[in-house]
Amino acid sequence: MVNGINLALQFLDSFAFIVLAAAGLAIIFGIMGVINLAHGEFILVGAYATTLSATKLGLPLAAAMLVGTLVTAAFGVVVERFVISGAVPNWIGQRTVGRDFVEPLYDRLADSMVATFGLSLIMVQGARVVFGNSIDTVGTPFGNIAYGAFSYSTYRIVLSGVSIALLVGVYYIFTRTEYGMTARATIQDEETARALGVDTERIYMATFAIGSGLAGLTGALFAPTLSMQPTLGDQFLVEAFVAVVVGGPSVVLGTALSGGVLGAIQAVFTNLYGTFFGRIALLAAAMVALRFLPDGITGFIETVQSRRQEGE
Amino acid sequence: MSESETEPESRPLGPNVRQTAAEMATGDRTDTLLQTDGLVKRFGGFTATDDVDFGVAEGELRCLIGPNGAGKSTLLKLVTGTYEASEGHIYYDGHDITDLEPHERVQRGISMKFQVPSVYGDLSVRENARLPIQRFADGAERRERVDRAIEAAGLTGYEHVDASALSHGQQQQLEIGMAASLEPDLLLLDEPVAGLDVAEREAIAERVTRLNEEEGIAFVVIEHDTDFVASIADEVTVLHNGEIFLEGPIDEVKADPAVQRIYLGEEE
Amino acid sequence: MATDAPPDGGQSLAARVRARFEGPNTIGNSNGFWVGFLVAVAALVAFPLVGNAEQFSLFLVLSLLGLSLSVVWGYTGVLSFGQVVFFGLGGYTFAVVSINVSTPGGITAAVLAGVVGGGIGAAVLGYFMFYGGVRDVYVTIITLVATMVLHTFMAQTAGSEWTIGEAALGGFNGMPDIPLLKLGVGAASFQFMYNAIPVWVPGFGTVELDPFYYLALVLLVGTYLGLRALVNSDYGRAMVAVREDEDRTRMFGYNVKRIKLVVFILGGALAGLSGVLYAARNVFIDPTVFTLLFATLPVIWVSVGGRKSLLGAIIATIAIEYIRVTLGGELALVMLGALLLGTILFLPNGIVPWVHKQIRQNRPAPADAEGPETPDPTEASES
Amino acid sequence: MLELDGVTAAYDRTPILRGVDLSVDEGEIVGVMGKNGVGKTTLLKTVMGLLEPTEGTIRYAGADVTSASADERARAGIGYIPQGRDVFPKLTVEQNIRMGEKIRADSDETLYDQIYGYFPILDERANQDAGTLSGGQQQMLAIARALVSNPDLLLLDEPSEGIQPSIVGQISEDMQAINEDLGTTILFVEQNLGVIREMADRCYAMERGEIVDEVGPTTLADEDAIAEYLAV
Amino acid sequence: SGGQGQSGATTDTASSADVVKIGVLEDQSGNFALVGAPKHKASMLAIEEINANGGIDGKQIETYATDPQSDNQRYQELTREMINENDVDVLWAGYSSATREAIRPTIDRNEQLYFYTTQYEGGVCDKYTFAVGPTARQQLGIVLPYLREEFGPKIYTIAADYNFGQLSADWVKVLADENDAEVVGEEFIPLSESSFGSVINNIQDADPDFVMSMLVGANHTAFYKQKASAGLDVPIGTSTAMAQGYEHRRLDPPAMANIYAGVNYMEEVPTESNTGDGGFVDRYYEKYPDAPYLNEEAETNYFSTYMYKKAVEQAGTLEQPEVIEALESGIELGTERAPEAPEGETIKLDGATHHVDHHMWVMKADDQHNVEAVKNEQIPEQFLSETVGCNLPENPETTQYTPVDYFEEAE
Ligand SMILES: Nc1ncnc2c1ncn2[C@@H]1O[C@H](COP(=O)(O)OP(=O)(O)OP(=O)(O)O)[C@@H](O)[C@H]1O
Ligand SMILES: Nc1ncnc2c1ncn2[C@@H]1O[C@H](COP(=O)(O)OP(=O)(O)OP(=O)(O)O)[C@@H](O)[C@H]1O
Ligand SMILES: NC(N)=O
Ligand SMILES: [Mg+2]
Ligand SMILES: [Mg+2]
Repeated sequence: MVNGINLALQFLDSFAFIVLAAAGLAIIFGIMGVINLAHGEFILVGAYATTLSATKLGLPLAAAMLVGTLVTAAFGVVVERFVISGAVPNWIGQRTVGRDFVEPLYDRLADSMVATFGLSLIMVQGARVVFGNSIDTVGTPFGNIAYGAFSYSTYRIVLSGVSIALLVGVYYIFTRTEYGMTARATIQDEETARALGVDTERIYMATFAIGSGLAGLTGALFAPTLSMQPTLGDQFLVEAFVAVVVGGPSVVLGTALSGGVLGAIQAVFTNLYGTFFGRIALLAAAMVALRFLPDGITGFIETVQSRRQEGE
Repeated sequence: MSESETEPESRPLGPNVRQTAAEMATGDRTDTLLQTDGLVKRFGGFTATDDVDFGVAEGELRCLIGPNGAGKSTLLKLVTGTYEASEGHIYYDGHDITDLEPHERVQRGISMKFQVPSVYGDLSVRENARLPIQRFADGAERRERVDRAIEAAGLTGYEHVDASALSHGQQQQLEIGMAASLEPDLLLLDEPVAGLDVAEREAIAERVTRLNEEEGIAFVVIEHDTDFVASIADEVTVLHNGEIFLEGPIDEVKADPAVQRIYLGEEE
Repeated sequence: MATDAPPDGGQSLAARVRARFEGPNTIGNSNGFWVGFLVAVAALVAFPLVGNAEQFSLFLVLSLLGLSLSVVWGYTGVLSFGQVVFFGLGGYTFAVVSINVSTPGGITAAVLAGVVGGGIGAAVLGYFMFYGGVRDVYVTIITLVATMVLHTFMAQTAGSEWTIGEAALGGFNGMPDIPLLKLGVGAASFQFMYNAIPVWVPGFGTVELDPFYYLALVLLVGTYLGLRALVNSDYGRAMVAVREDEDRTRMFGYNVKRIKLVVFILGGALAGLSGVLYAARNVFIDPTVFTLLFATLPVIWVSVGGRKSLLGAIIATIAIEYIRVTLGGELALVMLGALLLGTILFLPNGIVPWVHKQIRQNRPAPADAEGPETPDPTEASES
Repeated sequence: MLELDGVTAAYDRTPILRGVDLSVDEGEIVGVMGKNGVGKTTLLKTVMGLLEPTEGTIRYAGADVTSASADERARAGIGYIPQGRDVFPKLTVEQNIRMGEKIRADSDETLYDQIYGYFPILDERANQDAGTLSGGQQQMLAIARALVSNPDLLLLDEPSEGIQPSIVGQISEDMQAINEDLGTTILFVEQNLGVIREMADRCYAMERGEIVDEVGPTTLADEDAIAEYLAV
Repeated sequence: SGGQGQSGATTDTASSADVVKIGVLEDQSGNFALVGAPKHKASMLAIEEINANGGIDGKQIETYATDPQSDNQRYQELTREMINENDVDVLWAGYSSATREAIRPTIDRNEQLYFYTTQYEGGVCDKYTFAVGPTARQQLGIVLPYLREEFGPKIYTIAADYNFGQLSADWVKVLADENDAEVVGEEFIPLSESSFGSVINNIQDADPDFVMSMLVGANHTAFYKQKASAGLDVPIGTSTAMAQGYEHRRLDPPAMANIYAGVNYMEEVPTESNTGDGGFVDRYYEKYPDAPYLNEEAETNYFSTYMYKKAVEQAGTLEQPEVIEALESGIELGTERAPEAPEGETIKLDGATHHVDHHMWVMKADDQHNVEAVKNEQIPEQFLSETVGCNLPENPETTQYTPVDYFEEAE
């Protein structure tokens, strides 16, 4: 039986999950052209750092989440310096044999995929070796709200609010701030950006840190609702890529829209036919969307806008 | 964009309209090779070409000039099928080709060199040159044609060099050579000499003239270098604000005060 | 294939045949390469005398999957995450048909059905994508999602309603009752699985040789040579042109969509063949073949070996899978990860192209006379 | 203002510049001419810091900048207009221009009016993605973007390429005006004879990675002599 | 199979008769590491104890153990290696049923003695496989009747959407029928799902007296946290939670409050041989002080190693056909022979079906996650023995049977 409130909450739940899964990836893949197969493991870092600071250091949950986000951002900087931009190996190379060892992975989709796949193997097994097969979890805050025969976790409603706020924030940063414009310019044409006085190294580092930090925040936010195991990142990966790509060229807006569309489809099908059909419908919808909107949702919107203008 | 006030409201069928749509539709052949009929291309709210009737006769060499942003490249891309027309029709060799795929248009004899050179950088000059030819020639004939194409582009000795290592001018030459080696009936060149030095410009002018005169290939050439235009073409079409502004012999067009004002500059 | 007549009638047949397999699209066009190639094939033939051929046959089978991605991605520029879809379709089709008709003739037909199944799967998905104008990373994601759909779907086919004839799809637990691979018809058939043949080999005495290993080896070498011929043919050059620049290739009159579709179907059929052999070898197939990990592996093999190198795909598949199967200990996955990371960072074009470059750079000048640069062997096959 | 001493530069291992000596005084407009592929663009890239010299020194405004990065040089006042319209295709026209403005804190509004005065089309198309501009419009945008940073030394790589004749003439006038009004020093590469003659105070001729000649004002006045150099 | 070393893997013991070669393939990394690692450890504990006490029939055990990394392809290759290269006399391998099915063709083809020790859906009637973990019918068979008594007849089933979950759900229906209860709703959840908002709503909507949960894996663990934070407090019976993945230790209370697990064993099972001084738990943590938990499957690995020892000693040979025959004669372990059967009382291997008559428990977690036993009894394997009529000594087959073919309710 379909109940309106259930459906709405289910939609918010799916929407938040998709958007939060995709947020960090939208930056790292959508803006920097790096297919980060270790995206799930960045989320893992955030989730573990949050959980451990709450359970071991006794930090309040909000503070622990902040720690989780920052730790992941810092980790992202390290990955960026050592692997993605190759700055550290190249620094060593310049000083030892007088040449660069590696080429940056920016905009090299497949190569970045292999490198980050390797990284993800290292991170998952590394987490296992260091922390064991699981760590103790923190409880979910805020209790629940009840309506009629039903009740719902308040925290999951809060999550959807956070996901919307996050989208707005990221959208603002990348389209309205000077940093955002510079970052986009740097990715489009690094050489010219440098000739215009942009310290592109710093931009890359900052952008990767933001993307990683967002993945960390996702981990932090979901830590209270999931079980803490080294493979926990896996569950986010497919939704993340699908959402970002279905979104199309304007990554942030696109992620919001695909989160909305795919979330709605999943919610309706889950409510009507159960979880299995919800999931299949989500995947099928993604394929159809990509086929009929070859430039993603935002590409489609641009086309519609120009058609409308033509009509005027 | 503001409309030019000197623009005649209704244009009589100019010399460039080779054939009416009706003639085209009934397949009555004249010597007209290409004819566009009321071609419109809009990008969003912006109209890049506006109701253009542009024609080229068999074996003709016509240059297309006009201010930056006039719609020249857009017009040629509509002809090749790179862009879909918003309105209007394109007739080629007596057939409506408006809805054909780009490769089908090429197979019918239209070939184009784009404004930005884009040879296959990772392939050698010879592999580049072979690609268009292998579609229709085999064995000894193919070898011979490839050799000739390379020689005509002045690239003998560079056969095994990666195309990305060629100079700008050499890449332009290679591109023209590849487009010409399809033995098209109509060859479209978008700014073939931009960025080339004087010697290379002359070489290309000579090449275009020879292909036109000896092989009977019809050309549409976009170029801002009016000296170059004068050296190859008799007839030019001036495009302005997406519309045909003027057509005629190069000397007359150059002397036209309106063209001087919008395009050439007063002092020329 | 190049249909042109040989450039000069004086050339020997051998040279003409060889010319079909050579060209700028493959690494290794020198005499030295072919000698090395024959030595390598001979070594693989002799390998069961000294090594674990039963295990090695897995790597040979998976190499076909690697090759399928190499043509589709390395040579045509279509980065497919869905080769395992066709691999799995091949394996499942083989399983379903062979369980239903488990006579040698039926099993032989099942092999063909598996290959065709992979090809049809690719035809459907490829038509859906390429003729719909889907390009670049969108293709990658659609194929990835197709993999996930199949995984989610196949995992829940445990019930008896998911039975095709005699064959239960078996859900997550897979299909265990696949008959042993017998090819031929009736009495004129031969069993390739669990049918070690005693052979007397000088110096080794009587040894039991695994026919499946040799079947896989023959198919792999044949496929490799066939693909070499393909990529060095006119069609192969058109494929490479599509990879380098789709729009431009259209402007030379090539039907780019069709080229992509044809290659995609070929890749699907090859992946299907690989899947058939995989299912036949393990006498088992399950939805693990549709997992994200399994879908990622072909991309890893081909990247590490060298995207534009068929040989690279084979070598890297064998090497990485060998490491994956044999590396043990707590840090095995860490080491594998570090290896992949290091390889792609330091040898971004892949191992085989790197080795090729080293050999070319270090070879003394005179030896180059036989080398790939001078007289370009493609001349001989002009193509 | 700018001094190159024995500068050698290479892509990978192939040397393109072989011991270039060149100097530009403050307030000068200096041209570089030569056939395709002799290394003119490479020279400008090396001055800008996009390519590190393997030998030789580059001095700018009295300081050795040989190993300074491009962004440092940009902030020190070198502006660059690359050949082949390297605009940011997915940024709007306005954002492209603002990228130029970022370099220096002291850019002022009047500069904008002046620049839009030169290229009114850019004002009209402020919100269009730069990648969808016509070839010539992109070239104008690249010029405008360099100008807003009000550089002390402006490097121009074939500014007239693909520009309609009337604007070509206008560009040389504008450059001279900028040179006079703002004291901007200019080093430019050109194929267009008219532009060279009109703009340059003096000119270097390049061949195969080397400066082979320096042409003074008198020779510049002689059309045939210049044609000779360009067609060497 | 290949040319090397496989000749007579099942009979060739002459050269190695002075040692017993045991192969152990249990996951220590990958998806199943959490539940597989205790299995590996328990096997090692049993082997160490046996060796310390003079080995099997005087022969020391030589152990071959590799980490299959939860990867079925690795499992297949390692199984071949165990059989063909290492020539093991007996093999323990695999957590999931999918893994068991992936290697079973190789096991059967090589006539390899094989112990599968995970609790599973049941129905495997295989001459070479000893599925000694409890079956779904045994686990559900203790907990479902208990909950029916305590809370009422309306059941809502949630289960992982794969073989184990679907078959377990079928068993819920069969047992509901036998116990005068009714399944009012049923939902299957893909293994990749970790959001349970709608599942929770659906349960609330159906308003059952209790829920039967056969959720599996790390993603599904999130259900317990989410139902707690949503305020869903209906009693939940389960065959999968707590005993395998010790959720009551890992999750913050009260996620597991009011959950009843039907199990043959968990660390908290209050038998003398288990929690008593020097019992199983003590010995385990003495060897592995940092181990997080001693789970259900670990105990099965442990006692089945002793069962194997007993069978070899009874057969007087390592020859696998003879050892299988000895096992089929009905090996028994019991409390009187502690430490071998920590789950309690006598447990007996049923020779006809290669399954075990387990001592089953209902273990309840409270809102502090303290676990107490609320019910226990001996439950035999019933499906193969009573319904199907599997009799392996007489009819050596290699089939897996499913309840749908025998019970109308399961359809
Ligand atoms: N994709 C597009 N979206 C929006 N506007 C476009 C697009 N492509 C072209 N335009 C606009 O259409 C007009 C015509 O462009 P076109 O490239 O045809 O000019 P052109 O005559 O070739 O100019 P040039 O001489 O500078 O190359 C320009 O104003 C350009 O900004
Ligand atoms: N990125 C690069 N890698 C390798 N070689 C290059 C690269 N860029 C240019 N070259 C080579 O360096 C040489 C000089 O190139 P450059 O672009 O400086 O010439 P140019 O004088 O500016 O020519 P043009 O007038 O055609 O612009 C050419 O032979 C060119 O092939
Ligand atoms: N046996 C199981 N849980 O798959
Ligand atoms: Mg143009
Ligand atoms: Mg240049």
